[in-house]
Amino acid sequence: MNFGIVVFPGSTCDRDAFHFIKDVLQESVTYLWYKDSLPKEIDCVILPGGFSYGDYLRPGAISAHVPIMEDVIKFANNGGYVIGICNGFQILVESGLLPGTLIQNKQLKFVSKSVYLRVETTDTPFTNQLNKKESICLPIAHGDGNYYISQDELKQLESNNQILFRYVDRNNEPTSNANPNGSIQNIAGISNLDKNVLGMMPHPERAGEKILGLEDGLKIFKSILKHWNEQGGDKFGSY
Amino acid sequence: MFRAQIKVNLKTGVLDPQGEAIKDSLHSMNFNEVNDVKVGKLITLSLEDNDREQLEKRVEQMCERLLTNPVIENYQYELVEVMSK
Amino acid sequence: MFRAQIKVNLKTGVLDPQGEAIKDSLHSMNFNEVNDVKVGKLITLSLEDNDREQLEKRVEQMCERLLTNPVIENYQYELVEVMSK
Amino acid sequence: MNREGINLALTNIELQTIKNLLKKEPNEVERGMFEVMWSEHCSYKNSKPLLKELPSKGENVIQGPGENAGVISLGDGDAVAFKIESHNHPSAIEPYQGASTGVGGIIRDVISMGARPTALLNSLRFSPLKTKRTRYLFGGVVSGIGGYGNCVGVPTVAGEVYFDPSYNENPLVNAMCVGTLKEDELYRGETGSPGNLLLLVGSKTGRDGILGASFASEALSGDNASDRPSVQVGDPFMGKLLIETCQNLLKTESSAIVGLQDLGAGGLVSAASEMASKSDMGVTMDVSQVPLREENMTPYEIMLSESQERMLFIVKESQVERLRDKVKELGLDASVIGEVIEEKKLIVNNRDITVANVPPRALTDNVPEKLREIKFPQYLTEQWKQEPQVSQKLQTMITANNYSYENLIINMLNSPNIGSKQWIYEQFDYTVGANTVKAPKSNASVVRLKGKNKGIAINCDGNSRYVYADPKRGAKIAVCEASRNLVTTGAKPLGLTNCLNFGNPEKPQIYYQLANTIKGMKEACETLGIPVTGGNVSLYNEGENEDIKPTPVIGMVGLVEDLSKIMSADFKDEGDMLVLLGE
Ligand SMILES: Nc1ncnc2c1ncn2[C@@H]1O[C@H](COP(=O)(O)OP(=O)(O)O)[C@@H](O)[C@H]1O
Repeated sequence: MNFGIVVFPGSTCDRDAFHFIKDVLQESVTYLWYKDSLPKEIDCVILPGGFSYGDYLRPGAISAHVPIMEDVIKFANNGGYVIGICNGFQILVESGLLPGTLIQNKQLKFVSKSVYLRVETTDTPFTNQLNKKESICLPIAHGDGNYYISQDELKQLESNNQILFRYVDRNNEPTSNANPNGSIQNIAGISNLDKNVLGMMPHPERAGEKILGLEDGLKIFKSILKHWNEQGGDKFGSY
Repeated sequence: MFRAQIKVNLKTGVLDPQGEAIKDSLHSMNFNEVNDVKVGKLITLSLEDNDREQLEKRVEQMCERLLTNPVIENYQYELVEVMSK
Repeated sequence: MFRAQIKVNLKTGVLDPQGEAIKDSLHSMNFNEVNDVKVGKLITLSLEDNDREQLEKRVEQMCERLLTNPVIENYQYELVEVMSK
Repeated sequence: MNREGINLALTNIELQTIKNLLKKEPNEVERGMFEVMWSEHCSYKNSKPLLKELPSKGENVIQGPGENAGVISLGDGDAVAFKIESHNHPSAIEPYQGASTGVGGIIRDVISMGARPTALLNSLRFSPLKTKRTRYLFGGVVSGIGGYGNCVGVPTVAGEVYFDPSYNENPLVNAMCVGTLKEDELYRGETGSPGNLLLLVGSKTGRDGILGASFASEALSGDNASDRPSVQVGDPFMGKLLIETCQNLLKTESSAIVGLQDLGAGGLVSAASEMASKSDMGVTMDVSQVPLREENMTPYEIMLSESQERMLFIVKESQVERLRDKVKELGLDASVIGEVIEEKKLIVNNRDITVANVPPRALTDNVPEKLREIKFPQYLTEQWKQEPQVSQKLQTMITANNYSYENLIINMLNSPNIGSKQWIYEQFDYTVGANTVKAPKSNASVVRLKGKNKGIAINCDGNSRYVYADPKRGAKIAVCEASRNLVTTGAKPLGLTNCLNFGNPEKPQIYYQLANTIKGMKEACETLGIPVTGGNVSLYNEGENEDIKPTPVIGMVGLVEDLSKIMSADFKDEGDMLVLLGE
């Protein structure tokens, strides 16, 4: 599978994602420069974490308007896989590919730690290798991860099973203590209606190797590989 | 030459943790007359153009496409003519 | 009841990387008439008091002691009387 | 190098020395250049004679003191560059920006060696958090450190903090950066041969820090308002672009790049004169070619500006255009501002008018060094007399308060000096980079080298109460503690950097602390076989009433040869035995 990682000015997790895809997942991967267009052979676009444009104005706002994003939006609307991690999630909501928005953490502070997530939907390209209600552990590191959406849209997210991950405590409950940033209903990751676009604040790409202490991130990417293969692999793609 | 001053505020109902925190701090400093605090943005643009009507449209486009997030923010702006140097 | 609207801006000479980044982005979106962008804060306080003179002093104290960072920011404010609900 | 401890006032002796060196009266620009370069922070005039004593050689040392950062070999062609530096005074004025620019500055020191920054550490000293002011300063510093490090994507993996009333007016903020490189990709601040060009890369130059120079080393006064213009604002976004640009150029254009140097304290003056005198060359510069952020800046201001996020590259003339285009494509300004010349002069022009002309060595090497008067501190005489009674005193205290072991332990854990530091490190992204094997909550942090089974262990330590009680022994304890912390994770200590935070060296008792701390450090390093590859001195940390406790901070780097053999401090299994080793 061909992964493409968009490098925005100020991306910081582009190299982590690259290492993860190439050395851990052992799939093919290329960097995509934000000023260029999206090459045809890419099967999955990753919008990496970081502080693109220094988070100036609003996190993700300026990046949502760079040249490559026009292609990424078309690619997503045609059914291509797009994953936004942390700042990538912020770019996805700013570009309109995902609903809602991400505002400053309720505590007004950057938060960096490992959190537990409950898998809420397994019927997606990103979670099919996980069990429903399974608890996984991933690192977070962000200052603006507080997911906000209007009540009406929240209902739609729920009824369409677009909520993929919630922050939970050790008992697997989405309590307010387990909520690291004030996100509405402890939401940590969502997908679009068609389930081909994923946005999440936690970092699966930092959690794929035993030596780093956490490995659950791998399951998310294995899900994508499985889904892609089931769709016909190489014959799928080419949007 | 014009200057646009754009006031960006959070929509009512949207959580404003910063405003809340500031209110609490002010109370703890005995500024008890403060009932409510809202924190917004003030964006000032210097514009190289002299057609007010045209500029109004442009500033609105800028606000809608980049400068504000319609999910949580609303805005108001003022255009003031200024002397060019 | 009064409302104070406080405009907080960076002092001249203080680096404003945010303004630069927004300007570049507006240019790349073909808003080429934009010469300069400054981003400041807009703080709105609802005040439970009716003595304007007294409030002016209080608002200045709030600005200096908490709301602004006098090292790099300056501020202006307006007090407007509003009907209590 | 960041601005710190600059005392602008040249003494009469220094002025006379300058006249003799120049064989004329210096003009305003030249005088400003000397003021900055001969300040304590740039010249180390108070500490140089003492620092010479520290052991700096060793089989693994690739670069010792004298460059922007020390470099040590990790074997197999891998190397590590590291350095610690203070940003105390700026952080006391504007905590967020002060701390944040401190982090930015130390990162640039490491990238100027050709390394990619891989980890950050910090060492903080504050007054107990009892007043609003201290809490504001502390909170601001912590978020400023995170604000820069998180944004540039370098993990902050470790640090330490102590609270003591002596830091009330002078909190300490030391930042350390560690970077990795290949041994054969090391760069230095060199000019190469005449004809090479000076390419200034990064942010535009503003008036940052110029007027501020004078406050930094004078005792901080209560009225900080007057210090306003001196504050430098960091732009971590630009800092990140600078890291990537440097890495990109050094990896792909190595044949075109001769040397590089970061711009910190002393701005262009410092960068140009240091490169020229190290290489035994001269430099001509034209300030009108420097991209400016503000209007009507004078040559004096341009030369002395301490605007952040700038680097000076020395490049071969034939390739300069390609390099310049590449830098611009990567999102930064780049401008040719001067040329290397044979004649050993630093010539500053403003278009066709020469505004300064001085020998670079005069700026960098000829400052009159000061061996100050040393006096055994009064407080030590008294303290040492009491020493035998200390354990007795403790016992009396325990009995008097009816302390059980349980509440003694709870009391100790309650002390902010011992309690959890979670509030701090949770604001720092310590996992970005996907190399962090151990951090935080460990004796030393470990970051791996990707694709290898080895890693770097790092930490910083320095208990100033011990140093205050006995400067020489206290310094030894600090070195030993740092090395123990490395060893207990399974690493072999390879080298150290240090930051010497002290009070006013003109007071003989403070100079005693400084001199003996260095002696202790020297002895410990020699005994343990750990070389000192660099460091930083911050003096004049005094308030109106008192000097800070003498605070050497040791930053140490070690090699973990086999990552699978790392040790951690947590209990593993029920029934495991506890064994106490040592005295
Ligand atoms: N200022 C700081 N920045 C980052 N990490 C810190 C800081 N202070 C403490 N820590 C981390 O918190 C943990 C506990 O620190 P400390 O209480 O000093 O432990 P110890 O005394 O065991 O070294 C360590 O992992 C340390 O690196």
